[in-house]
Amino acid sequence: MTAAEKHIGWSREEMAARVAQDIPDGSYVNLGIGIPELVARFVPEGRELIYHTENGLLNMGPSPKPGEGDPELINAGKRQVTAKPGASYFHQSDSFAMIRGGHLDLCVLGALQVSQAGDLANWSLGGPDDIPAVGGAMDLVAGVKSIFVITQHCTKDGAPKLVESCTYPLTGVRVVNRVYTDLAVIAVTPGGFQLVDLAPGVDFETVQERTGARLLPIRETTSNA
Amino acid sequence: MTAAEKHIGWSREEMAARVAQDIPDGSYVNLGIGIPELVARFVPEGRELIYHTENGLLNMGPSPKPGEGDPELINAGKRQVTAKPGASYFHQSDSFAMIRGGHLDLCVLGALQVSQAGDLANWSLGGPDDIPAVGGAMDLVAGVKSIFVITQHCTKDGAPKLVESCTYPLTGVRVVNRVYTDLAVIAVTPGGFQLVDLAPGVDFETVQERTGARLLPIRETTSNA
Amino acid sequence: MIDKTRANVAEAVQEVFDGATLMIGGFGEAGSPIELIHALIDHGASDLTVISNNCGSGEVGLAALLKAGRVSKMICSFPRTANSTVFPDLYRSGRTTLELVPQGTLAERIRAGGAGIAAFYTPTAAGTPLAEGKETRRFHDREYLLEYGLTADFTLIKAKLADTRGNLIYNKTARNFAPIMAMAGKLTIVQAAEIVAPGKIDPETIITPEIFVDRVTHVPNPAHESELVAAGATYP
Amino acid sequence: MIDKTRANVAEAVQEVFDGATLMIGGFGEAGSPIELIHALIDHGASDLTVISNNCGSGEVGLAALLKAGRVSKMICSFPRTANSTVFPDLYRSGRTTLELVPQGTLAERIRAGGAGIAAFYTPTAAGTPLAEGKETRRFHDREYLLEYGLTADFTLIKAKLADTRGNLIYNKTARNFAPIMAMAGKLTIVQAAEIVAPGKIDPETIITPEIFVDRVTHVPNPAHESELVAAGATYP
Repeated sequence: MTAAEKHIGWSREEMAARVAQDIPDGSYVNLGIGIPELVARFVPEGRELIYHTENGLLNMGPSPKPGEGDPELINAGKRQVTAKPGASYFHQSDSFAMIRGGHLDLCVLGALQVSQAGDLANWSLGGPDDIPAVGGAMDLVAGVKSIFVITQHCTKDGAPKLVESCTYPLTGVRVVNRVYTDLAVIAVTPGGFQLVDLAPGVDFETVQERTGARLLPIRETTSNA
Repeated sequence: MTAAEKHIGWSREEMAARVAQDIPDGSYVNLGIGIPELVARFVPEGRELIYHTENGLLNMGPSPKPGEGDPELINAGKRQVTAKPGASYFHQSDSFAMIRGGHLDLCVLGALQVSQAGDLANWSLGGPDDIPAVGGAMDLVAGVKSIFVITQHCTKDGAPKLVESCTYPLTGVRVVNRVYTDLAVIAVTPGGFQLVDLAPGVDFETVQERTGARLLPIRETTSNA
Repeated sequence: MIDKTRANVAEAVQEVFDGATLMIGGFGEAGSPIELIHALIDHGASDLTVISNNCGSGEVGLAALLKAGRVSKMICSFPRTANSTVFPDLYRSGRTTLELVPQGTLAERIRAGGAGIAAFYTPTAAGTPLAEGKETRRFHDREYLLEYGLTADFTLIKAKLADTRGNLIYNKTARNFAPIMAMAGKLTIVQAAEIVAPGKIDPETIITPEIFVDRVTHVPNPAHESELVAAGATYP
Repeated sequence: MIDKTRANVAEAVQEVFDGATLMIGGFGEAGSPIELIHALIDHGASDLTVISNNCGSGEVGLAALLKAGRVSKMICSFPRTANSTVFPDLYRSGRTTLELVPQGTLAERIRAGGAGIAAFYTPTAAGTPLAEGKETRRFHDREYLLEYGLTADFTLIKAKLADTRGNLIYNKTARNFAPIMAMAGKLTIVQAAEIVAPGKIDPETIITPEIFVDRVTHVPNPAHESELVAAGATYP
């Protein structure tokens, strides 16, 4: 990619804001570590999301003010957070009962690859010398009702992350509902990747070009959110 | 049985006291409804038993004083009880995790029949018009480390309750460790029923006569408590 | 702000439909949501499958729902009680069927349903008549039964204290099945003796987190089943 | 009177034997029983299998136990951390083996072990590399994996408050694995920041009932792993 190309599409913050737009009021949400966490900053006025962190807190609030944190009040990324009014603490088995039992409405996660069938790879590069680490990712994709992925459309090397089938080790099979990238919003449908929205200045052909599988054009009404 | 015969052996209270003698200090205990509940009254001085009731209370205390009860503080027999210092409340899944997970040391239950292999029948007469009801009995015998049965040696009609094999529907297979009757204390061993202790004035022959399976005589040391 | 409160018990149960499966909390009278059950009788839903540890006593609460002919199937561990003739009559006449489940297996099946566990292996009831027709498997030289998770369309439970978002605390042994039934019900309906604003309950002490609760209604002085039965009360 | 207190962390861990399986609480530093782990290092037990969500950071606590060469196998969900090179080195050199388990499956396996459930079917990890070699089965048109209960010879956890009988309360998200590990450990050892007489804790608020606890020792000001790591501390 040239320097000019880098400027097309949404910034990380804009991607997060675009995700936030699509989350209904009152949803119980788990935000993955990294870019997904940004989503909380862009929830539209008048809408309330309830944040779950799988290490055992519902109604998680933002980071504490300096000096006011507790090293034992942390999120799944092991960073200090706060508890909002109405918060509750629970142990791991109850926390993953919430996840696995389908009680969470939505999870936003990062990705290495997403296949056109909705398979997700986001936990391992599969290298022989890598230390494998999975945490709660496989539980989240298996249990949460809707899985949104937020990711750059391509890798730093320009390789597509939306592919016909994943080459990295899978996190889950047929689990992703939507992908939010710097270029577009794409739904995973029975027919494959379906364009839902384009970043300003980006056209269908540009997105198709950078996508490793066939892309269906925007439909008047999409119902796969 | 004649009226005279009824006077041989232990009373219900003496049976309960005999059971209480055999329960080590600090045991976590579940006492079944009825005669087993009497055991709590006869715990020897200086010994502390911790009572679990499967509807969700540990460190259960005796019945409340009149007017001091709470209809929502009850035992498995649905009678009002109290909570001792150190008590805790928990839900049914946690309560039966205690039971099934082997965390209780001992359970004392009544019986319709006990077989020489330790099978217990105590939940149903198996009549076609009976309303079947099992409660927690099958969980208790499956999960608690030691199962003591307290029962009259024979039915009201004089039929033995200790038998070669049970004819009533089973509560559990090979679960009973000891049987405390009005006549004797009997261990269930790999060799069958083994006499451990006799009520005053009762001899081996009397017990054997009223037992529906072969009875092994008292050994110097029995290790099947 | 999330607010799950409903004006009264009638509104709280209005979504229950004919043919629904319901979990109803309580072990005997402790935890039985009598006012919600009575509202359900008024509501009129029928052909219900009810999952509850017992079958009620006298002719109030769960026994009244049975007596009203609304329950086609009971799933429970102990349908007999000292003061009830309602269920025995229905059972013997074949108007209500019974699936008898050991209490711990019932609890575990409900928890599994709420926790996304399809099935599990338990030693309880192996070798007994309640194992008939069930799949068995040996682990470590012991026989276990395969038991399946249970879920319900609706759960009706009673709490001591709720906040408006549905965080719950119970009273003593009234807790019994409520926390796991709240997990396993698609729509969980709560009657609470007291309702407070979010943040008023210490987050360390909440037994049922709000995520498992959908409707909360205020029943400030819930009736005690034993007192109603002793007074010879009937419903409606 | 039941009294499970021990004079110090050394006495609390003295029964741990070579070759034992240990569950150790904590998610990152929250809930990590650092003082008990350090006592275990002093105690000298080796060839341990450790079940814990992570592998510690820096060279204190769990990372120090690993660094001391005492752990032959780790069962965990997330062995990588920002500040740890200890586990990666051991893993790459083959001195410590790893069984990687998804976090929710790890929690459920521990709970199952403590609850007498031999095995269960979970949808987590179906179709992924972590399903390799596992039995699968379809329920309602979805694939599930058979996973087995986990127990341990010893469990080491940290509580905020205990009574002398072993009833426990935790601090915020430090609760994480402790309640279920307490259930699954044959001998559960607790370090508590405060110890009170029985009856001083409201029975409605107790998270771990005494039946799951065997030893309690007082560690009034437990260290925070992140502060130790930031200060470059090592143990011993």
